[in-house]
Amino acid sequence: MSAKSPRPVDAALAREFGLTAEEYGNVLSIMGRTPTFTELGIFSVMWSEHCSYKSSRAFLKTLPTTAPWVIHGPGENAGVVDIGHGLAAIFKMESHNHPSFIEPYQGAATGVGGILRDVFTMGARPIANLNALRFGAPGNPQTRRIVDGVVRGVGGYGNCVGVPTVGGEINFHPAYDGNPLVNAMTVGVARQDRIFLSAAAGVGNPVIYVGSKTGRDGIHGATMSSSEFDEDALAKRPTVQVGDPFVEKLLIEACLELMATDAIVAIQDMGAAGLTSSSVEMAGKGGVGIDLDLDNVPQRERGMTAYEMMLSESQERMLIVLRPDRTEQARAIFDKWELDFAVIGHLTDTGNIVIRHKGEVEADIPLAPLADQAPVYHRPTAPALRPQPMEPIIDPVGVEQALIRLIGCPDLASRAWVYNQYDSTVGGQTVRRPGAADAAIVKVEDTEIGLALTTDCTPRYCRANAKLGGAQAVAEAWRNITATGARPLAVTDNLNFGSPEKPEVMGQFVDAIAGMGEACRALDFPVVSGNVSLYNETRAPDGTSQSILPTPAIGGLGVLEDVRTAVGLEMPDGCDVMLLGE
Amino acid sequence: MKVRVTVMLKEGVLDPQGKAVEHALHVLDFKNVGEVRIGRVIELEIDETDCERARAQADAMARALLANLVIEDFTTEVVG
Amino acid sequence: MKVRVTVMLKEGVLDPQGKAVEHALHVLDFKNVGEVRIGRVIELEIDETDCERARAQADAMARALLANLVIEDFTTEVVG
Amino acid sequence: MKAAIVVFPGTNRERDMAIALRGVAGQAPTMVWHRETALPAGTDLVVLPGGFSYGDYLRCGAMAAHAPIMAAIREFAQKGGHILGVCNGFQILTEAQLLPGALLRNAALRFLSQDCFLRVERNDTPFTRHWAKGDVFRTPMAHGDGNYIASADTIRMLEDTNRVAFRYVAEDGRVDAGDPQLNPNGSMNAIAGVFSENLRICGMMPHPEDLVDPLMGGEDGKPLFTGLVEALVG
Ligand SMILES: Nc1ncnc2c1ncn2[C@@H]1O[C@H](COP(=O)(O)OP(=O)(O)O)[C@@H](O)[C@H]1O
Repeated sequence: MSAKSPRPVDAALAREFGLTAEEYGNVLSIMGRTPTFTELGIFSVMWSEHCSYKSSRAFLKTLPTTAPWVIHGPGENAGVVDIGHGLAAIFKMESHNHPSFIEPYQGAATGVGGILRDVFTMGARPIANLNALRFGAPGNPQTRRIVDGVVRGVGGYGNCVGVPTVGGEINFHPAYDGNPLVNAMTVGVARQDRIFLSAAAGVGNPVIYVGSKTGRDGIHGATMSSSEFDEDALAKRPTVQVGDPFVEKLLIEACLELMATDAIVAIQDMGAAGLTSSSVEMAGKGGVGIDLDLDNVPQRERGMTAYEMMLSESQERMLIVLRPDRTEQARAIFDKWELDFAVIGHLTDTGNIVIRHKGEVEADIPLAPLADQAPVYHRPTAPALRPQPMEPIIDPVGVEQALIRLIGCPDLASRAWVYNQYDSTVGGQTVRRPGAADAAIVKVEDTEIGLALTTDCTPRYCRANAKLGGAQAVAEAWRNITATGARPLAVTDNLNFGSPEKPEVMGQFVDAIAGMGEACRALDFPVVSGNVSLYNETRAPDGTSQSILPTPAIGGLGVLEDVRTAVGLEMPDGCDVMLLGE
Repeated sequence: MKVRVTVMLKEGVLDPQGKAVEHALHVLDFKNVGEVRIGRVIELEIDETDCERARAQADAMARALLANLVIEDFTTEVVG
Repeated sequence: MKVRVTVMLKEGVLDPQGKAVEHALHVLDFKNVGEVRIGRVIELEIDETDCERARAQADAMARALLANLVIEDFTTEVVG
Repeated sequence: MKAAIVVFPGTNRERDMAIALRGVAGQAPTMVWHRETALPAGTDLVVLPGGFSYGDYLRCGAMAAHAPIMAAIREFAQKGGHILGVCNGFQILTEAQLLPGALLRNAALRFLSQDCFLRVERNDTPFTRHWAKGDVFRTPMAHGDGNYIASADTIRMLEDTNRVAFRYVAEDGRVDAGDPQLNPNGSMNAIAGVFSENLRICGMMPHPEDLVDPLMGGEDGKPLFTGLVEALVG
């Protein structure tokens, strides 16, 4: 076993890596020895909040996830629903909040890149992007810089890969001053008989690395996004990842080309914690072992260690398990698209992940306990402090003036300045662009099917009452979809909250999920994918930390059998106006 | 007095532009080109007669606006 | 051998990016900044030991690809 | 009409273009990969579609202009072949010097994705024959670098020889190059598209191919394609 650890592995180092004393104890008992530096790194990222969902997992399980039209619910890279004619919609939403505060352009751009990969890794051609954004107070000078960078980043990446950005939402509130939210959603379409999953199978099958080379980008990004922001965040700056949408575009085309053959056994993108989480999850889900030789990993920088390669978050990379004898066929496709391609390992029957580098074994971890013994916390909850009920409102300015103020206020003003920077028409299938309907409508090429897409959440409602707020977000998504004439099918969510170690935040989280679950059940609108982002906090100069407003963003998807029946906001002449509801 | 601020990506930060240009130069048969890095130059006309002061000001401008210190480094030089 | 190619918009071609930066610098209270022009630098690692030959090659690359001579001028210099 | 759509790494509007062409020609165009060295036999029309070839790194269209297929396209042009370049395709044609001028960053320095109005400057070309001179049509635009620029001499030559294909205008046809509402990217003389000297190469920034179906909001872009098919058939 390699012992070239830059530092002795002990409880103190484990703590620096974000593992609690108890978690480190479990590592020791699983390994039966002191782990190597690389092994400790693997445990720390796999058991981070970001990868393990340790604070949220128990509660997420209470959400309804099934319906006759759900093909794959949570647990895969994205949710999959039946949209008829043998086709499936594949979609998910994911946050890139912390990176977007540090470097708004690249943070937002790589957020879009990451969610695109989650969707095309399952075999879908991405056909639409949405983005749900929350920023600090409009008057805060930082807000302008962050808004500008985030909007450019979302557009810069999405426009270049050629996926239309068709919707989203934006709110402003001082609670997001030091912690904006960037939640990106991608929707793709695949044939139901060509959906690709991540569970590896077939001892001896080759493990392939494709895409960009590995650099020292974002090492420990997964643990960073699980810890509060403070001064240290500044010191971590150079670990920001830079996205390359051009390579992503090539990767989409190359993967879809390979997916049209029967060469692939399993495939997964390298997201947070890169090579570690993709290899561990693929082998773990398949119940097999995996042997990787890092000497074969395409590297952008010299002298990278095993630890660095395993934890790098370089973008635009995928891990694929191929059928035997298909390596050359696959290589030809990636050569055509001028992407890196390397055989970096194979599947084994050991049930362990074994990492070799320069002839040494740098890690050898049993996969079953790494997954099964991942921590799960039922953290204490407390009722959230709710704002006082509002005083009766006395009309100070008159209805007309009030209306003018409302139209001009940051949360209601026109969003055209944002969505006009996003290419909403590329693909030629956008039936209702941003601003034209309550949900965006995108046609599925070569069919009559339309998809209705929306993102919704009103954080101030959630702060007033997290349960009702959670239910309201689901209901609003459902209404926006029905208003276009579409049949709501399912949702993806992005649960953005403060520190789960604060009982009142944990209380908001639990309540919001309860409300969402209730609404989803009542509306037959199951949750098929999602993402949790905790520790969205800003530390004030006085040492206290302020949580964001509870923000369970909901991404809804509905289907129109005949997209020509879609209804928008435009009111034809000579119509009667009717008010429905109470 | 003219000061030139040159802004380059930090060592180790992915440079997608440089990579693409490197590839294109190889396709164009410029075989002995190795790494290519792409950056920005900003030429500032500064109303100042002292070189040191002009550079110090350019420095401050680079820090405040011209470079993104999260991913970029910069250098300043007086060019005229 | 490292050669730096600096590409600037031709004199007389409007540089909206430069104008925007100029404006932003004024807003930031850098009052004595006059004209701002923005260009691109391309740093090329060239496998060559002779300075003149390295520059000549960089020159050829600039003409072929790195600059658009309809709107841009370029200079080359050996930097290391 | 046999159309060939050239696909570079990073091209992303090739399918939009194929749908528009197939819709009017009844025949699917052939996709031609940038590494090919010849066009399909009997090609009547070469289309360079929109996107971000090579990421639009360095300069939009600069690297694509040197792709292997470009030699065949030059030859096709020399023999009087018809070429349409839209958005990135227009940028590539200028970088390849098959069309004059260059496209700079939009004046407002932002990507612009919105509808604009174009005025047809002459209708005696295969690209514009299904419009009348002076017709105004709506079309989406989606680009960051569409600010057309050329030397004063070139602009004068283009105007004198009537080689401006389309101009950005108000809905009523009014031109005001200084008004960012009407000339959104700041192009000189509000030029949105130009012709080659023989009128057989046309480059334009906006996307008529994305407005050929009432379902997507209209058919304003369709005359370009019906005109081409009619001119180039047989
Ligand atoms: N970040 C964004 N990206 C793309 N489109 C957006 C974004 N924010 C808002 N939009 C679009 O702008 C329009 C108006 O937004 P909003 O006021 O939130 O609408 P609504 O209240 O009808 O949900 C919608 O079509 C929405 O999709």
